Amino acid sequence: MIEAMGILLGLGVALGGGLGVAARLLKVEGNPVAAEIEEMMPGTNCGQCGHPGCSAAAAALAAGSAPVSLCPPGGKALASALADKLGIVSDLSGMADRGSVIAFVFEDLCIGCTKCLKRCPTDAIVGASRQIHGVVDDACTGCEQCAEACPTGAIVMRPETDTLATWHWPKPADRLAA
Amino acid sequence: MKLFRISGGIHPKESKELSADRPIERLPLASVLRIPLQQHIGGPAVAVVDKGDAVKKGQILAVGRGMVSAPVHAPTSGRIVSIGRFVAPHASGLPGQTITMRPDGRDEWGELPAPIDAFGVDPAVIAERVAASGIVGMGGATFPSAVKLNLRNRHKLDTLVINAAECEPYLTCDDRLMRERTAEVVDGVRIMRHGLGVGRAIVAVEANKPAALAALRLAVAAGGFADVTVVEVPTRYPMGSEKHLVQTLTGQETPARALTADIGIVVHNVATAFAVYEAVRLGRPLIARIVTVSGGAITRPGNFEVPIGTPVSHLVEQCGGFRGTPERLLLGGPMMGQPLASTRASIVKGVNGVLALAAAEAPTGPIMPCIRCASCVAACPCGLAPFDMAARIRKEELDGAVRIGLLDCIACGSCAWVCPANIPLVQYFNYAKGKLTAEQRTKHKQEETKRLAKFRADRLEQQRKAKEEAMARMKAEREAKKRQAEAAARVEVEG
Amino acid sequence: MTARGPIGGPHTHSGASVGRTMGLVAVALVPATAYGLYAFGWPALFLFSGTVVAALLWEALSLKLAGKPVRLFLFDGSALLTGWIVAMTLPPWAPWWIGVLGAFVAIVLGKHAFGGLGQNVFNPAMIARIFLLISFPVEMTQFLEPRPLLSPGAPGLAESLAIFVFGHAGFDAISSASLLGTVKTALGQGTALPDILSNSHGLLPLAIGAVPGSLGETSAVLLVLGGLFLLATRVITWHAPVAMIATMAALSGGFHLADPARFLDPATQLLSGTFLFAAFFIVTDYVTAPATGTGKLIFGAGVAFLTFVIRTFAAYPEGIGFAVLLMNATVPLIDHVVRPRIYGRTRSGEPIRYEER
Amino acid sequence: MSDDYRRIALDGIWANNVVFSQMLALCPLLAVTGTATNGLGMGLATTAVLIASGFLVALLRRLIEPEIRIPAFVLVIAILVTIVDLSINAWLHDLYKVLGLFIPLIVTNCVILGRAESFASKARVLPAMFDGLMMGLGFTLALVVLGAIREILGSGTLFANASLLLGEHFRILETTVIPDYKGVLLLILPPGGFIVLALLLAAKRSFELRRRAAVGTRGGDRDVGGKEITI
Amino acid sequence: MTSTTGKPSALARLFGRAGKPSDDGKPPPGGRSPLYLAFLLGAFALVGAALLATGHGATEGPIAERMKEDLLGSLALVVPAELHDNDLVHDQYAVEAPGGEPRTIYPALSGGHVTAVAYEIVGQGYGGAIRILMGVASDGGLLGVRVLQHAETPGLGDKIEAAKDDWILGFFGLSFGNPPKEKWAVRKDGGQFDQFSGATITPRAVVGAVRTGLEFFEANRERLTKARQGGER
Repeated sequence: MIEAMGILLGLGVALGGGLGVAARLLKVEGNPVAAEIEEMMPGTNCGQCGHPGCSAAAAALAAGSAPVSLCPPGGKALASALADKLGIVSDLSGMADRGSVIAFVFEDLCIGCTKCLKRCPTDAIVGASRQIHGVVDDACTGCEQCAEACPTGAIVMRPETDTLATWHWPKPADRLAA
Repeated sequence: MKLFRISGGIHPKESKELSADRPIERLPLASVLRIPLQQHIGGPAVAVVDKGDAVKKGQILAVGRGMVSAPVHAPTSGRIVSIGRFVAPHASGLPGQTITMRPDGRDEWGELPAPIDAFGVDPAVIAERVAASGIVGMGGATFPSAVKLNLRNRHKLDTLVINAAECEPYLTCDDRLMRERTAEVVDGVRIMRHGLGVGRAIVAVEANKPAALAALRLAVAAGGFADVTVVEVPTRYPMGSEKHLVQTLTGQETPARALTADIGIVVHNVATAFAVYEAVRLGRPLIARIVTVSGGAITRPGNFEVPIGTPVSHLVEQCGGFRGTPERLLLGGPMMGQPLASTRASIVKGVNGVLALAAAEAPTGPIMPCIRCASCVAACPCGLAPFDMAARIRKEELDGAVRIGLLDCIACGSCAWVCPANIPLVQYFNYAKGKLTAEQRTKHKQEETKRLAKFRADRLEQQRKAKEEAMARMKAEREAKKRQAEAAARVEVEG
Repeated sequence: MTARGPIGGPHTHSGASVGRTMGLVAVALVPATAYGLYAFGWPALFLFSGTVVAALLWEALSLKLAGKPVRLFLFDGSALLTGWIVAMTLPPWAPWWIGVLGAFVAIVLGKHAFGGLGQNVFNPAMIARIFLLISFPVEMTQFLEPRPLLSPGAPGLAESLAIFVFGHAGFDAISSASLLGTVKTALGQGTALPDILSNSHGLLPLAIGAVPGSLGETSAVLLVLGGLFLLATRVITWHAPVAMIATMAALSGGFHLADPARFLDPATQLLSGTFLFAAFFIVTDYVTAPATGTGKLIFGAGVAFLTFVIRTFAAYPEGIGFAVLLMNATVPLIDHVVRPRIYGRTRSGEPIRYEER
Repeated sequence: MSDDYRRIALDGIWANNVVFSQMLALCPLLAVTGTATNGLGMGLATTAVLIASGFLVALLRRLIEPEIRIPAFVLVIAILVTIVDLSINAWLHDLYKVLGLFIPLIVTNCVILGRAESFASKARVLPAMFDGLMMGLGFTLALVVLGAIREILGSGTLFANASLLLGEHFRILETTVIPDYKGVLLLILPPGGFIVLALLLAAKRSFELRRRAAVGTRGGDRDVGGKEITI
Repeated sequence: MTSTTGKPSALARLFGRAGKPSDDGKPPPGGRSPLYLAFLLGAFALVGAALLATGHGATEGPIAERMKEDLLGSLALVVPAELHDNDLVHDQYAVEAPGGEPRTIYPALSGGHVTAVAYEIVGQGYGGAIRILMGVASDGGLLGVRVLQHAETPGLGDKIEAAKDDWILGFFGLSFGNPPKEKWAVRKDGGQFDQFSGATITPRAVVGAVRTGLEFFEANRERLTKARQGGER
């Protein structure tokens, strides 16, 4: 009996000590997932998610304190990619798949105030004071900062449409629509 | 000549008899011609004429932009009506930049470049003329031909292969061209051989075109051309695939992700050879091509020499219109041709056929689940497992599909043709390839965005710093001034 | 031209269809089935039709539950074939509920639980066979000597109906084990093989099918005939059957030479039990076999190997069902490892290299 | 507070059911559910261990350092199970004859470690025990349902030998559902367990999908912290 | 243990506290010292072992009691209670069986005379060993045969269980001579015992085992039936 108790005690001591040492030696600094998530974010620090920048949002995601659907510019595609990354089974069906949008300036309404220029995180709006502004489509991320800043409502977000260069074959309808 | 076997492949119903005996006809000009600026792979051409300009036949309308591009010429004389977006001859039916002209009916040639003494000049001169004439691969690939001729600069080449297999069912335009303009074709082949800087040319024709074979052989023998060999290759789809044709002729497989030029061979289409003949010998740019109009829903099938820019509707009208409602309307052959969104779209340089298929000719069976019969594996000329790739794509596992060879697929359609379940395999592959490209584009854009965002942040930071420095400097100056003033005052006091 | 967007190519088709393929397999099954129905009389006919009808009903029910178009799938021939093959593997005088339950297991558990046509990992008919064999060892191992239709000693219509509905009272009295079963039992008692075989049927009855056995599996000659028909019409390829027959012949031949008193000769191994039926109609099932020729060779050889091992060394006299199911489980692996060589690439997937020119 | 308990109860019995949602503890599940009685016995024994381990782990949670928590939990559970095993053998011997082989299996039953790790180690004593009770009842429910289906289809009886487990009063539970039944042998064997479990899972999924469709999908951000524990 | 330079030494990194405890009393981010953890887990183990020891002590007696009851229960099925007035388990002894292994014999005594013996035999069935308990009256007649443990195919071979089929009860009263020794085989092998539907191997194994059990009794009749004093070992 004493023998058995001794063996258990010994095992406990040895394993406890071993685990303590292992915990010290194999400690992982920081959270590698957060860095990987940050890679996936748009990187414009637009702030629409409510976090101060993409890196803070990534940290919140990694900690599980933010929903994967937090990033409007990333849209549904980013949300499902994040869900995959974090191993979360998430119902994104309610999330509108708005596709990608880009800003468009109504020339009639633009007064050339340059407010949008200053807000754009990617310098995608060109123009100067008292001149009608234009959007560089390729640089626009659809973050809507400019639309918010515009005092005359001259900026709207428009879905990016297919062109001959960007069109590709749609996926065949999942079999047997009948 | 010893031929080699290729694996896979199919024997679809040829249906060439509908138009094979119809000689090439010229049709009345359409009342309006719409000439897309992108008729080739590469950068679109840029218009050099304006709305309202009068142009002569053969006059340049738009110039190529970039290394891989091709110019566009006026198919006839007339007036430019507009330059703008118009429905493109493309499956999507989306609009593309198009020059619209109204022919004046006089069909007057403009000033043409002088003919070239084909065999007396440097090969570079021929390539230059081919480029200036706007010649692109006319088998459907539409790759600028001059770029391919210039491969001699970077690769060690030994053979020019002329692809006259015409393995697509229904199409007979190359067949008719070889039979009716044999001498010109052979001359074009020899010019290209010279332009490519190689010693021999092989013209490969499928066995189902005996008349064309005989005509070519006669012309070669009559001319005593030792540098041209006419070869009969077996009738088997997709014999016209460039890599498979080369393997049939030489036994050599082109390595994956490489060009046939890597094994010393360049392949050109036979219709391209004719265009090269016209450009070099007559100075005429590529402004018309032979098109087969066929299919069970066409009243009068035939082969026609069609000016580039002719609306499909005009062509169909001239053939007596549709017989019943066509089930499918296609540009090109039934295997790899593209569905046509609108008959208002025009004939362009790469269109070798207009098909209107009746319901009995098109696949209409219901799409069933895959039963893994592996017919597609046996039919695939590229050694792929199409059913597996499609299953992965269906589940959006695009990377998985790439791993098992999606990018090695030539979209020949053999797999879908044999599929007992009528699964649209090719569309799955096209979708996946397109989606991957789009993803690449998005990723590129995202990187670009990050760069821009960082650039802006740095700039703001710099501005802030500059401002601070300026403030500090101003402050220092102010203080210095103050000190000076004080010192001066002191001096004054002391003084 | 339609609102759904463009239709992708190719815009012509070979005309092959699932229904046509299934129809050809059914034609190939006809001779062996007809012989089985003749040899075992009315009860076999009742069992056969009962099983096939049950298979179709289960299929219709499953399709309805799964929300798939019933009409389209019900008549694609796959359920008919599955029911047909299940019936062929049953003891000919088994009662109705064996057939109905077998059809249920094959169609509902073996096929639709996996997602329906084309999705099942295991051969549905073999799942049904194994399920029944394990669940009802008595009913599933009672065979009888053929009693051809209208011959003296064959049961009449009314009596046959009674056998079909209630099972056969006093079945023990007339039942007889299959050859493999007899051999297994006798070997277990320590009797030498030649003594066992001396008072059993010869090879000729085995080939013709005049022996006790499952409804549709007894006539080797007719099964091979059906198989050759399938080969000729290119419904199946030669790989799996040839690999299976060759492996079994080689294995049993080797062992038989080493110890004729313990191991059956190759001819008996090939001709008895389900072997030839499986070689032409089971291992050639598209859904549950590998896609490439090499893969099919491995698959067929594996089935034969496992069959030999189970028949010879394990508890069950007939091992085909287990062998097929075990090899079915390896098919995804085989398909993953054995791929056709991609054009322009080496077997390992690297682009081909030519020496510097 | 009562809301919390309601949630724990719902989680344990239905929404986060050990078997039907978490897919844990399949080994004892398939081994013992040849009859409903065996399932009931195993379920009750597991419930007892779950409650006790919940109590102990919650009690000791401040003492147990994160580095050694897994061995500590295992130790607690192993000791509990061994004592239960010995006690049943000594004082409920007839039950031991039925379940004897399976009681030690409870040690390796991942549910117990799973609840210790994911719930009891973060909760106060009372909720932890309540969670143990509800998870245990959910597990018992699953075992009994599975056992009942396998028993009825496999041997035509229901709650055979219940008197051995629960005492003579419960002999009335023992029923012969289908007289003169041949029995579908495969269902009593482990493969039958897999088949019936799969069908039950399918039924639950289909029920939930239908209910969700009836309620209408709410879009959303409900995924926060919704990670399933998959030990 | 932290060295004075402010940078912890390697030893300190292993065994010391990695950092200062934070204000709220939670352990520092580096975790507890391995020595402390060793002590903690050791303490757990010790307490657990003590609990187990107590549990074992409390149940040891009752468990042994239950085991004996089980055995007695089985023995009662093959040796009727009216044939003996002794404790069969208590009076057990061993006799060498063919093959040299000891076989435990449970003698039934009535007034000091052996009225019957019970012992266990093993037959090789379809699914491995079949453990059988048999009781033999002193005149060589079978009092009862029961299967203790087997792994025969359920539904086929398990009809040898008394709970499933009456077959095993058919041995009652039989002996060598009734039927004659050469008839001790299943019908298929020319004997007089029924096999049941679909299975021959299992009944054959049981009949064969009982037969060897009777042979054992015959060979050792003298020793087995000699009167013994209770408690003789």
